[in-house]
Amino acid sequence: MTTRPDPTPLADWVASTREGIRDGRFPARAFNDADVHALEQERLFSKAWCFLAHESEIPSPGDYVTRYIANNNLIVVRDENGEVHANLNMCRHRGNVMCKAELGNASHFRCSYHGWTYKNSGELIGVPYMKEGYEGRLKRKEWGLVRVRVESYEGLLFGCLDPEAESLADYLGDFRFYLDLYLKQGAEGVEVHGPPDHWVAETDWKICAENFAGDGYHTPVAHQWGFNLGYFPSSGSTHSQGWAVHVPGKGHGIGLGHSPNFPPFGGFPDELVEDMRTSLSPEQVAVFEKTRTAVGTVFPNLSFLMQPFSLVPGEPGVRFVTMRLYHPAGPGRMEMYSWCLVPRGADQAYKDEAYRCYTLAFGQAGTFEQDDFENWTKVTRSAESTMVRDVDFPYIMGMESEPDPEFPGPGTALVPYVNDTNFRNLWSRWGDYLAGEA
Amino acid sequence: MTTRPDPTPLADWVASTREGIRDGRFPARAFNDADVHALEQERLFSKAWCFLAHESEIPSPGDYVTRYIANNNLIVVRDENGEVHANLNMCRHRGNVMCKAELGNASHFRCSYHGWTYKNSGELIGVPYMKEGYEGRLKRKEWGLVRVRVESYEGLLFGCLDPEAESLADYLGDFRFYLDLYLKQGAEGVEVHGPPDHWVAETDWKICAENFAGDGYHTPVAHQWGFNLGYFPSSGSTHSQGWAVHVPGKGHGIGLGHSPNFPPFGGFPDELVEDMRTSLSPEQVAVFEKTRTAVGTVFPNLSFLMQPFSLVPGEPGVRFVTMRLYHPAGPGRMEMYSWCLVPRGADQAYKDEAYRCYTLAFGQAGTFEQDDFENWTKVTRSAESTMVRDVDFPYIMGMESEPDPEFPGPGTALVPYVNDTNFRNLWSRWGDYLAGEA
Amino acid sequence: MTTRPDPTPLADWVASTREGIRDGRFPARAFNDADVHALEQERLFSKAWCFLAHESEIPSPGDYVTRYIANNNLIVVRDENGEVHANLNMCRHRGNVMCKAELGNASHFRCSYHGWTYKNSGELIGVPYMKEGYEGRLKRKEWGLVRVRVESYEGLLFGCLDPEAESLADYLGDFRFYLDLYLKQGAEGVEVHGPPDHWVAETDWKICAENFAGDGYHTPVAHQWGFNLGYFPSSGSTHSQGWAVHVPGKGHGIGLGHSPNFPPFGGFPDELVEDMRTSLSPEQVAVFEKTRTAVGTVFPNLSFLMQPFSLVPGEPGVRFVTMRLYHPAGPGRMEMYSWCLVPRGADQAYKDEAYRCYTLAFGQAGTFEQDDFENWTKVTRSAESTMVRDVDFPYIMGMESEPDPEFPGPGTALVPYVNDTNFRNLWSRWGDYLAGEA
Amino acid sequence: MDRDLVHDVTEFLYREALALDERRFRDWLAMLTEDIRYEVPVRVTREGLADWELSPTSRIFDDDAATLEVRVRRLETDFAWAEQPPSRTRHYVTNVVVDPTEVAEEFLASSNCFIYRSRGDSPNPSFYSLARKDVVRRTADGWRLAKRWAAFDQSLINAHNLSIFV
Amino acid sequence: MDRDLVHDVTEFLYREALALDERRFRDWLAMLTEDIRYEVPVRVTREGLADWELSPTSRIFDDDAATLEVRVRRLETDFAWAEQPPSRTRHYVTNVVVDPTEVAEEFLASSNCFIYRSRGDSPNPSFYSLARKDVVRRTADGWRLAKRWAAFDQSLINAHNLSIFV
Amino acid sequence: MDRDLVHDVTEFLYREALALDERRFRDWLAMLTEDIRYEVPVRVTREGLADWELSPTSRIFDDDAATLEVRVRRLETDFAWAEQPPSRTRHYVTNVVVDPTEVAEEFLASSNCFIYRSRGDSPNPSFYSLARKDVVRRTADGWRLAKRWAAFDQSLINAHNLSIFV
Ligand code: FES
Ligand code: FES
Ligand code: FES
Ligand SMILES: [Fe+3]
Ligand SMILES: [Fe+3]
Ligand SMILES: [Fe+3]
Repeated sequence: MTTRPDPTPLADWVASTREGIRDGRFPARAFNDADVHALEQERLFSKAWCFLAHESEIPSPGDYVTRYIANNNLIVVRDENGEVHANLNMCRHRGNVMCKAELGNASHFRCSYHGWTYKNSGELIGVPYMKEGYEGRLKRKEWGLVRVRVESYEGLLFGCLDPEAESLADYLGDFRFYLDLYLKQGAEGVEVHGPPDHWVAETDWKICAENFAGDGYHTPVAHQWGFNLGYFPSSGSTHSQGWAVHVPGKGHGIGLGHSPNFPPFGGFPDELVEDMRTSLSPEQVAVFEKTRTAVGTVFPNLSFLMQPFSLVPGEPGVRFVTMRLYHPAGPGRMEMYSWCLVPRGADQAYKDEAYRCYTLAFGQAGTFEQDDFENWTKVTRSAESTMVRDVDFPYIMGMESEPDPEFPGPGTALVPYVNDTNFRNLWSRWGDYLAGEA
Repeated sequence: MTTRPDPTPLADWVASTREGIRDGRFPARAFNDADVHALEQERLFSKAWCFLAHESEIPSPGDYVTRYIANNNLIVVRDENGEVHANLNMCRHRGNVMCKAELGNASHFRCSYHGWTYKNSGELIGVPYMKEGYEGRLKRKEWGLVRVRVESYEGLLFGCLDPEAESLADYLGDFRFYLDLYLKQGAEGVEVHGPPDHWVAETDWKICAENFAGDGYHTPVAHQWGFNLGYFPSSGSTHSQGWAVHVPGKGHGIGLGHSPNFPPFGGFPDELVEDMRTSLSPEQVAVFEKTRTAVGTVFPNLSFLMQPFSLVPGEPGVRFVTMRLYHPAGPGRMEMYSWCLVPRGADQAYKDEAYRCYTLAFGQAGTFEQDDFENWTKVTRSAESTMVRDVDFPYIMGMESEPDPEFPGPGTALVPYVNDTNFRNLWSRWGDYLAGEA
Repeated sequence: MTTRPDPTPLADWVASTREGIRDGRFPARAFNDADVHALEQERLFSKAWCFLAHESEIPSPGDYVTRYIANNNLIVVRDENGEVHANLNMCRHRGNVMCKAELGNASHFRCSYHGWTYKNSGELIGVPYMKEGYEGRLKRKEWGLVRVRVESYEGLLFGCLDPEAESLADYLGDFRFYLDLYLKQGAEGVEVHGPPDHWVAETDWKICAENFAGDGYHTPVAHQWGFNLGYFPSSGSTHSQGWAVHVPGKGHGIGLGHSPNFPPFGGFPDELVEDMRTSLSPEQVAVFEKTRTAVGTVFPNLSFLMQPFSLVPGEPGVRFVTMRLYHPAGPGRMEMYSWCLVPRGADQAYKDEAYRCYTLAFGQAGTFEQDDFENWTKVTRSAESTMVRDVDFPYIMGMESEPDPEFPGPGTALVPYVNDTNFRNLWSRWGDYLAGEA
Repeated sequence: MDRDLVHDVTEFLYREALALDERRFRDWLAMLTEDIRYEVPVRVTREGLADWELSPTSRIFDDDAATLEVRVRRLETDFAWAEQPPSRTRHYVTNVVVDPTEVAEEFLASSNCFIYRSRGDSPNPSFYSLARKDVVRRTADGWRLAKRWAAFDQSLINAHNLSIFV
Repeated sequence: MDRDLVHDVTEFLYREALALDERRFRDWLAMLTEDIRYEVPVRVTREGLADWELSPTSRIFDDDAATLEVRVRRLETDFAWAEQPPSRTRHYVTNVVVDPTEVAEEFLASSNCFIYRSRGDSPNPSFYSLARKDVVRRTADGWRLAKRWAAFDQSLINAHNLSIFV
Repeated sequence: MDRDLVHDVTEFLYREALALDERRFRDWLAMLTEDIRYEVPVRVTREGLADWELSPTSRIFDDDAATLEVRVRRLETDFAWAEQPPSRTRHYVTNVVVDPTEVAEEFLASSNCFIYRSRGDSPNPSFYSLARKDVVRRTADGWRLAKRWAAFDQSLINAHNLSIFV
């Protein structure tokens, strides 16, 4: 199929790129190239577990959202029995789009072209003129909506186009330990505060994924205005303190930033802290109580950030959590989905303040988000220059560091927080997929 | 030439697609794919007879319209002797566009760059500085506008880029019998009511061509509002009555819809009916007098629709005829030309009412057209999803039906009207061209 | 590297094209084709000397402008020692754009992402967390901005991506003799009147380059309104007088138009004329004093035009000089840079009048420029038609003419001024590059 | 023209546009006279000297009160797929100039109308530009639109359909 | 509504837009009331019959005087990279319609706002269309903006960031 | 400012735009003073702190009555190819704000001007956004334009030519 890019021309490039990653180099070209994009669609996003939605977005039977894997629009729906399905949003008769909304509730979907009707689970149940037209020869059960695998962890729903792929549990592996920081804020866990911000940017998804895999290095400069206005207790000099943790061979990674004399679980409401000390494991408590900023990426393109923030600089503030999906929408182009997760158990006032902090700092108009996307868009622009075809970037931080033996969590933890190690792990996993060896 | 797509990568796909058509399957991918589009430009539109204009658009010497075959802009002009020519709208000196209007009258075309001048027939007659510059060595007759073959049937002007192609008469074959319903409304035939609606849509031309090749199946649902407001005598249940007729091996097809106790030639003005009973053959009368709705496609991308319609639901109304060309303008993109044809012999009041019915129902703001293009655009969107690469649609209606032995017309007629047979014929001809076997 | 177009499919086309040029033919397709564009990026613009800026745009230390070669954004800057550098405008750490302005002054560039800091010369001098992050292992001198070769002639700064390319002096060769007409207006030479007009057009750069290589043929028709309003002393008939001069094997060419009883150096201020008679060589004086219009192209895409012009038709007017760069920005698309050069030595009133003449005649709103771009955009549109793939344009003017033996300048001079010889020379050099034989 | 009258006509056109953009189609019908003429001619690219560029015979819309009622009733059904989900339109009405007509209570209102239209989750909206020459009538119940005449500034229109009002 | 009042509110909105487009952000803050509410809801594509398309809980902007002050102070630093170089914005404010509220000195001002935004040397500007339902208050010092409520006419917004005010 | 004066200046600017969009260039010239200055500066992308972004020396248009007459006479010939076929322009003039100048009968009129331009059968129109700072003069024969100053909100302009007036 010619829309499947012939991998050959890129094979050499992929091989030398994987070699470079081992040596602490990564090619600029990867961040904006039509062939690389096509290969990612083919080899990565059609095989990896891709995030779809949070269960709190579709709590009741019939609730659905429409989301994408690669350029495939999927109906992510909870059926009448409470089971979640992801089906291609395309009628099997002539390909019309079944569901034209991004969010809603429906027991059935009826096609607006010739009227084929499906249960929300995807089963075909209605075909006009079955007798006159099809003389009864059309077998309904062969013509249901095209299904996609769905699995979940702690409310996170993922889909996978590859029937052979490993389970989500194996795919996430030890990174679940760190996801719990975001997802187990108290016994009741978390919920989305509302529908996500959703916007497009001329940015390569990988730049965002890398940045959120623990790029503490950019904060003092990219967000210098925040230090300037007094938003951060840490100064540029103390900023590097903390752990960079990655799960070898999986691609996942997280940065856990510390601050001088930061109170345990600082910024969480007290009652939640009590909860967490019980709902989390002792190892998780040991790691998380010291953590001021936690910024991590689930390979390939789902990220989380938790940090304390205040509406007015200098005040203690509250913890907000943002979850974001970097959906590739072409070479050097993406769609950003950005959610705010709040603790189900917290009172409404805390949730609302956390949300306002999120909107001021992140989301499309967020004062930190703004500068990140400006820089990321500029990186993307540079990466398409013909002169950068043979230019590599340096990824050597932490190459000679030993893991922290004291570290109580799983995976490999390095100090300082300012480190390239998570990124090498991220791109080497990416290289496995592009080489067809994942 | 590299702008000619190398057919090889698609060869297997074309072969399996042709096989599938025989078995009642057609691939979703065909409706939105860059390679398929390129192959259609190369193998189909550069070889088939493509509609250009109706003679009534250029009645007098010097009258011209500019139209396209593939992405070639052509001047379709009537010369001083009344002969119609189609010439590439490009100066042979340095390639400037000669004629920048879509419609007009000119005896000569003078280039705005260096002043080469051509007769409206395309002959080069004026070259500045022939002596000083060319020292008389430029041979005018070698540098006329590039010509395209033109042939016509009953006022329909077609062009063909292939000098070897069969004649238009052979190309249309028995379908001329059915075209007469639209073109021979009375002894004087038909004329365009005015210039066509012209708009762009992110729609694949084939979806429209198939729909107008007799997709009675979509009407009760796609145009359900019309039934809802009382626009149709037939109910959903009786709607399937009528014939689906195709010309085997040619690709052309038409749907002839009937309605319970529908008066012979209902909706035509009486004087026209008299005319038609004489101007049409007995077989044509036998077929057409029962026909309420006639919707057909001349392979590949010219369609016609005739039906009675009223400005206010429930009234008897009049017959209007729309002729439409689906001009491919890129993968999954087209330009729509939509004309209203009126009987030359009818009085102005009838023509004007027929035209107002056309604008209310069809044309860019037409209430039926609106929903068709919404559905078609959505089908096109679905077809580019990576997941549909190996997804086929069912085309099995009528696969086991016997032709109606009673049917008085040429070609193969099946009942019911709701049928896929015309579509299989349409796409198998399309397959012949893509395989280079037309 | 797959972003490097495989030359093979075009190899035959390039070969036959070069042969055609020798025989006085050039293919329409060259003026708008994705593959040809890709090959030009690869074989031509990555090897030829490309114009960057005029020295008067960056007179002082730290002054910079950002310009492009191919799609590479370059910082063209004068360092603290007065030396001019051209560096890729990309941070070596992660590829951020360093300098976001088109014009300015800076001693250093600090990256807005992680804070790497470079001297304006491109040297890396500041790396945050060098100790904590890089453990001192990053070698600054290996990570400076990517450099591009820069050489200049009489204030014209050129850049070249090819380290092996010949010197600029050799590249320009004898064409320097003719550049002096534009650049040595008086002992002090010329300066830009201000920043250039800068706009995009759906036009192939080659059409402009050819036109300015001496297309006297288009003037009477393309700019007929000017004759109509009495802007030109020459009539259409006398217009062809003058020389067409090219530098064989280099691609450069110029048209030197004469007018009946035109005063020597007519239109120049008297004091400048005195200057020029001394600052120019006797041969240059002999050639230039008769020249009314001088329009030339430095291969591949830098052009100059000098002519007398008046704000109101019929008045003597003054000489203005425009310099323009046709920057390819995709197949059939370009960015136009248009400067007005004025004699440094002239008084401000003369400079200002010359500039106003420039704006009325050329520049984006110029009354002559307007029509040129209209025609050029239309040529570009025609060139992408599938039917023109095998269509050649005639380039036979002057093919059998002998060079003018009396001509005092270097290169090959033909009469009349209306001639295709310069164009054949231009495209044969272009063919050398596309064949990899430059 | 009297400044108050210009002000009132302008406000009327703004409120009419608001009714359309808020999809209050019944309110909108109520702003029209019973003898409303609603016309949008087809444009054809012609040379500068041509006698017409707007077709004297072809229309995109050629409506009266009865057919506009049909269009609105259609939109009120659940089956107007072209507007499922609804288009998000914004009618930017500018350059309102008012002139008298031969009829005492009727005035010619010229305006520019830029329409922004976005659908579903597409990040690429459509833009339409129209010149409008309307006739507004002063009635006992206030201002009414007696004629809408609007011409697209395009001959090849970039809209897959026109399921909206201009 | 009183014509002079409509005129004055309209002029106020124009001068407010001018302050933004000329980047006089301090002047702009001075045009707001101390209890300003500045809200831009998140839009989600829903079916025609859905109870909401503008999210009741999600906001792109959810600001008050204190947070707007933070945004402006940020822009006043040399480190607001998102606006280096500054966006060139042009707020096309049209269709201003004024209606009374329950509060005597406060009025509801509905308007359309089309924003043109160009950055750096890109020839491709961004266009945003918003419906605005503002509340303006007449004070002793003149008109002030008491509430800005603006909704994008898009659910998937074509802006890499929103470092501007709407 | 006096509301009637603002109204009259606004109407004048609308009628001026209408003359341009209806290609009544002679009418348009008659709306200009004899000492008209018609200027469009070249914009260059600069950093936020730069002293200028609009070039002090470079102009796209730098016209007076005599050169504008030349431009119009050119358009009146049959050889102005750039406008064959004519551009379809629509000048959306919004946000008109009027302020006094030192000269009694002259007023500064600031406005936003969004220009829609479509040519031939292309479905892709061009859009230009300009800030205008005009000077209008009250004369015995009515309002006249004494100065047009307009700046494109782009440094790299997406127009193959500017054969239109802004
Ligand atoms: S496309 Fe859905 S029923 Fe035909
Ligand atoms: S391009 Fe037509 S005469 Fe030269
Ligand atoms: S990208 Fe420039 S410092 Fe990191
Ligand atoms: Fe950041
Ligand atoms: Fe239909
Ligand atoms: Fe020219």
